[in-house]
Amino acid sequence: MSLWDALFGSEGQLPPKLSTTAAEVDWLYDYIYWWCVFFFILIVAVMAYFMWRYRRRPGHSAQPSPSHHLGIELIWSVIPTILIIPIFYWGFTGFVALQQAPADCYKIEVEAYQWSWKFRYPTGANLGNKETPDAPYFGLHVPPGRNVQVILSSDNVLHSFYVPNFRVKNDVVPGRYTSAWFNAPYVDPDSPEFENWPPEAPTRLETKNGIYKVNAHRLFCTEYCGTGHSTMDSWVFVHESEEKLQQYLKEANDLWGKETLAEVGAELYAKNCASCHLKAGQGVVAPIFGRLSDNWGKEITVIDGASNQPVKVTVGRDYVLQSIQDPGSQLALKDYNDQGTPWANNMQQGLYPTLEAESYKGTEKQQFVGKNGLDAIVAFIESVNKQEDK
Amino acid sequence: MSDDHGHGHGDPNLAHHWDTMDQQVHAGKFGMWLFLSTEVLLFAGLFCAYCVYRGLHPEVFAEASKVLNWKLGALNTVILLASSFTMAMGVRAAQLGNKSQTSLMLVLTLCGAGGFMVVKAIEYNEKFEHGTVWIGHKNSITGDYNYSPQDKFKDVEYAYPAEAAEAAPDESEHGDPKLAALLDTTVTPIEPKLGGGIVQPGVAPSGLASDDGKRVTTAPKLQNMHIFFGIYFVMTGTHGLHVIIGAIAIIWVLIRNIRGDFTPKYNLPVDLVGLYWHLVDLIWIFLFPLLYLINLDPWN
Amino acid sequence: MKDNYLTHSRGFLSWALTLDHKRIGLMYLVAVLSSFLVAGIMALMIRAEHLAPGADLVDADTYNRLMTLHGAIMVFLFIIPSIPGALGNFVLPIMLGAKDVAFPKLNLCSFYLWIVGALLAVGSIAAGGVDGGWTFYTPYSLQDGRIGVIGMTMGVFILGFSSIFTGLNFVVTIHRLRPPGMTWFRMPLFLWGIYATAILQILATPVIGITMLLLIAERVMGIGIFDPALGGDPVLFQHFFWFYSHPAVYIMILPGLAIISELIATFSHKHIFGYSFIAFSSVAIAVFSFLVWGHHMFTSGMSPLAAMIFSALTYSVSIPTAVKIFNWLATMYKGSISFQTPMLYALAFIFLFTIGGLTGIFLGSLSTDVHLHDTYFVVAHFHYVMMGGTVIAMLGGLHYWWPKMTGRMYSEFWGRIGCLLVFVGFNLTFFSQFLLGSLGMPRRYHTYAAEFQSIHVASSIGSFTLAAGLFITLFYLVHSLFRGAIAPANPWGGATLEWHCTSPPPHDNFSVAPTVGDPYDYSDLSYDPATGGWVSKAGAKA
Amino acid sequence: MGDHALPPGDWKEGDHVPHVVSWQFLLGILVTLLCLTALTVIAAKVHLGSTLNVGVALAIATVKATLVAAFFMHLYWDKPINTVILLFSLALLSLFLGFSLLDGMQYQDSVIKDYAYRQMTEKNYKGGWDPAAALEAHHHDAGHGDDAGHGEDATHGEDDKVEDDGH
Repeated sequence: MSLWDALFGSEGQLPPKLSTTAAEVDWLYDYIYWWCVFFFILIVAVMAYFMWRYRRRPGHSAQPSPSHHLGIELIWSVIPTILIIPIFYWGFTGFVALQQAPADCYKIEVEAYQWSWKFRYPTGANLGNKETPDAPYFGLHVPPGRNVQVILSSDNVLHSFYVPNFRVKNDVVPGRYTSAWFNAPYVDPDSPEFENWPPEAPTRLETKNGIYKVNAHRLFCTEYCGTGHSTMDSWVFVHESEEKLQQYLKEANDLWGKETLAEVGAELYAKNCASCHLKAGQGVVAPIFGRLSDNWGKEITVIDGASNQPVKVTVGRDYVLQSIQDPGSQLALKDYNDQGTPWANNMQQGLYPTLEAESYKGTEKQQFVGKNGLDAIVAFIESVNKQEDK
Repeated sequence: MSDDHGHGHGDPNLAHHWDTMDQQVHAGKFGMWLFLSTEVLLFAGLFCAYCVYRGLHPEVFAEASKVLNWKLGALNTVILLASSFTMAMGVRAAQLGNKSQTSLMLVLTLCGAGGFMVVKAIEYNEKFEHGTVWIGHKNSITGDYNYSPQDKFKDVEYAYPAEAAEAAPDESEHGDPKLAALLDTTVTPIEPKLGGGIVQPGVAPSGLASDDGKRVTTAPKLQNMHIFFGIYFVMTGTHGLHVIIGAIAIIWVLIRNIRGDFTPKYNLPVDLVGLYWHLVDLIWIFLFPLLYLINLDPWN
Repeated sequence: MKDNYLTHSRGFLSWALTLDHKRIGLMYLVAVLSSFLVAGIMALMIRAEHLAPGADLVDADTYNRLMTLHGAIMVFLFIIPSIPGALGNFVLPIMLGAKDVAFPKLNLCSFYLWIVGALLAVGSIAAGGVDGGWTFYTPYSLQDGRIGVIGMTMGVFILGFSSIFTGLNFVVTIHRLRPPGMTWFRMPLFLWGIYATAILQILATPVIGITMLLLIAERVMGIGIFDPALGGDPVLFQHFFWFYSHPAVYIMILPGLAIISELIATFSHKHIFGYSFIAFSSVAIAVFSFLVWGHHMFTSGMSPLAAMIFSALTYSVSIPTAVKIFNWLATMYKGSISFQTPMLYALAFIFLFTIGGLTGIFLGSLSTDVHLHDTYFVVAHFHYVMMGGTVIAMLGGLHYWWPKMTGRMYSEFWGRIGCLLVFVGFNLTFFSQFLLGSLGMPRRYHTYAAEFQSIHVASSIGSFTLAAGLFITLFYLVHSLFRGAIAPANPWGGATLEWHCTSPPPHDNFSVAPTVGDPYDYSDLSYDPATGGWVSKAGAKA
Repeated sequence: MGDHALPPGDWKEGDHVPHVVSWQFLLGILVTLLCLTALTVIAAKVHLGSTLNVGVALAIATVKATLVAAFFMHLYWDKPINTVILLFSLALLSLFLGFSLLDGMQYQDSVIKDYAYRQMTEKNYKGGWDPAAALEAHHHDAGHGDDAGHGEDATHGEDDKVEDDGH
């Protein structure tokens, strides 16, 4: 890129457009750019002409001219107004396209810390943002040509997820989930888009089991987050094929002989939970978890512990995590009606809160299992039915 | 442009850049109203925070406001309204040049300010004793919260169900009927609102009710209860600060009045301090129903 | 020399306790220019650090504090009080034909509040410094170990009241102290601009006050309103902050626009074009500025519904701004334009502010803003508006009223050299930052990726040129105090009332009540080579 | 509405002639205000549904505030510009409130409900136990130690308990 190129709009001023939504953004950028160039040249040229033509000199004095003209004033008020309307409209439609992820996205959870990123994949792989001797697997890996949604959450302060090549940015707000989506192609490293690619961007990742060809895009944090703000960057790796991505993640996800997070969860369940919580059946002393597996992804009605009102929740990671850690916050109505089990009897006598002594939060179990372990257990609960279906 | 108005500049209270006292008085009032508008917008932030969090957590506001004593709030409303009246009377007396009546009215207004703060202090004290205060910030050295969930919230137990069982037996000792009602394990009637496909409307779900149809549980599990108290303390605290500033201003005009500074022609400071004091009253008029009257017990 | 406001009384206390708006304006001028110097040196350190990608000059924490203090001092201590506090205080009552502002004691109080606020804000450096940017976004500003935030926010709270008192004074003065004949539509446009600014100062500033109080309460007590760890909402803080801080942008730029209207008309020696449109556009900008704060938050997790509303409203501000630029050009048409230093600054203003305004369209448009937000593009945009706009206008105004304030003429030659260096240096510094931003360089970065280095170096070189221009300006202005030629009453041929009184003005501004006419009627003035100033033809004949 | 008699003194042109209100009138306003205070308490005791209750309370408060502003604060007799200022500040208040509320309500479905709860109650939530690390100890399988990027061995001492619990 040269400075000369930079005069001609998005091609020279913006990084390569390597997502499906980038082209539309660039088009609007160019549209605005050329109107701005037009008005800037108009204003400066008129100003320069007047400066020369009406410069103060002997024999020249100010000539009478009207001090106001309603018609002209209205014209130069109305014309910019008209020009602005389509810019707003296209900006808005483009924004909606950037905000609303398509339904079939490959979802990756991105957690922001001070000052690192953590990328959690559907396979259970859990990668950091930088390569270190201890962590040879790192970065945000995505399949080519597929809609990818990143679910953003923050550990404690604001961050922002920004990939310039995709024209994607969203703040990561503590206490909330935000998201961004993109669909990036895999581009051959010999193609012209790679002309100005940063030299340190890897084009291939070598691991002990294989070589992966990738496009590496810079990922930045753009919301100030403290000392390490400027070092909180990473790479987005677009693999050449989805198979290679899965292979890479499988390598990265090597959980000491386990294939998936769900298997890790099964192990944890057997050690920590199975003595009380069964999948189904009578005679249990604590809630069964089979219903969760049965209804995974569906809406059920629960009593909200805060308001004592029935509310609808979707059975999923959030609900299960919350129920494990704060059993009283959302009570599944069906559990009350499990006639005959010791658990339900206790419930009906109003004794369930006393069971909190036995529950998860604040107990030793919490110390062992931790956040990542909980995720494994959740994955296990989710997977139970799928395994049986097979 | 000015010195030909001899009578204007004869008055030592008329500053040199004004032509007439009328001009000066109107400018003073105009400036005061501009200042009052900044006060309104200062409180706008607090009202905004109030509205947002009440919109987000209506149940928290409904429950937590029961801890406030509406009778004390109403008493304070009466005190402030009365002091506003005495302030208006004070301004009237100053306009009429009745120096002793002005002093009397200003002293009465000061008594109102003092009474208000005393009642406020009683209320605050009660809250601190029961720990119904804001959550407190994490101590950077020990990692504990200044008002830790375990200690300060044990009486009310809104946000922390784990401690509910331990906290529940304590509440009778504190003897606050409002708290007791909030924590009551036996008397809260079931709201026959449970709907959905699982429970028939109007029928208590079997697991939620004991035989006598009363709710059996420990405490209502309200997260974020502390936000109400955070907002309560910030709103009433900022307002209380304005009461104190107003009282200081009243003392200032009282001294000037005793010194004999004011005449029927020049009593602008009394008027301006009066305006400020009425604004303090005006804000309380909104704070009272918004904080105290959210969820009163109906007539028995 | 005749008795004037400078020589009227002597001694330290005659300045420290003065109620004369001219002296307060002069004290404000020294104060704000000192903070400009301090924050400017910080900016130079930042630019020096960016000569290379790594951490070379300062470490990350120091950089972050420099960046934060540069922003906070420039915004709260310099730009917001600069034109109203310094030039406005000096000029406004004279332009209006009044003897003083409505509440002189309040005016002095405003100045001392500025001092207290400044001490608190700068004192926060001693308390461990402040980082996180001038926006104090939660929950970062609430994290452990940032005691400096409390001092800084307290300082901002107090500075807010300083600003409110200035604005309140100006509004009352303009409403109540207009002499007979000075109707609303005979007021110079500078007064219209200051009036619109003052309304913003009064109505927007209290919200930053309560925001800062709530932030302190959150930081000290933990009330759970802004801190998500306590159930609060960090996006709500951003609403609070920008409800003030967007209007604050117009508190900063409106007085600049107002000065330019004066300069263009005076140096074109021609009646301003479209007086009422310029006047009403100032008021329109003030009103619209309250409706657009959300455009700082398009990517911050705000809802798309609110984003759409704020984007649409944002464009409403661009129209009155465009109207002003077109009206200035029309004023130059068929004029007789002299290119003294103030006019050079005014022309530079039109050039720079046009760029600043037009690049705002990229940021107001939602989908392009997603890419550009929080990059150097935003940094470049607001520097073009704040520095290329307000500071250039302030320099123009300072040169314009310098003879009136000090009674001395500065060196016209060095004035033009300084202006040229500032103009070239400024463009090099900040135009390259547009490119950095659009290429994806995030702001507030201590270190950066190597591919951005060449542009960063260009920007740094530009900043050193800019600094050279500003230092030259400082030196010849100070020099003129001692060696400058004695200034005539009306060196430029201005028709507003301040040029009717002597330079420097007498203590009471006007010994004889001024006759108020059209402030842009230059037909009566002619150049008098004997005094080097302009005199009234009618007066000369008499 | 108030007596309009001039206060004593010799009044000249340019003096500020105040508007004096009779004490009976002021007392009447006070009584009205007290009645309205009682009314607002009574209204709060009647449960009309929370929205209607808030509406009634705010309506009564607005009436009270109007009385105070108009008569105690003399707005009724003052120059209209002062009323304009007050109304303008109220308009801005509602603008601020309206937009913040509009936005704040919109994104609530994305809020992580137990985030604050976790932050406040679980000091060990972060950097806690890691399945990979614990499994490593559990299987005593040293051959897979290279994925320790997120490992923390602080809890290794607890691993024995895992086994004890299990058996």
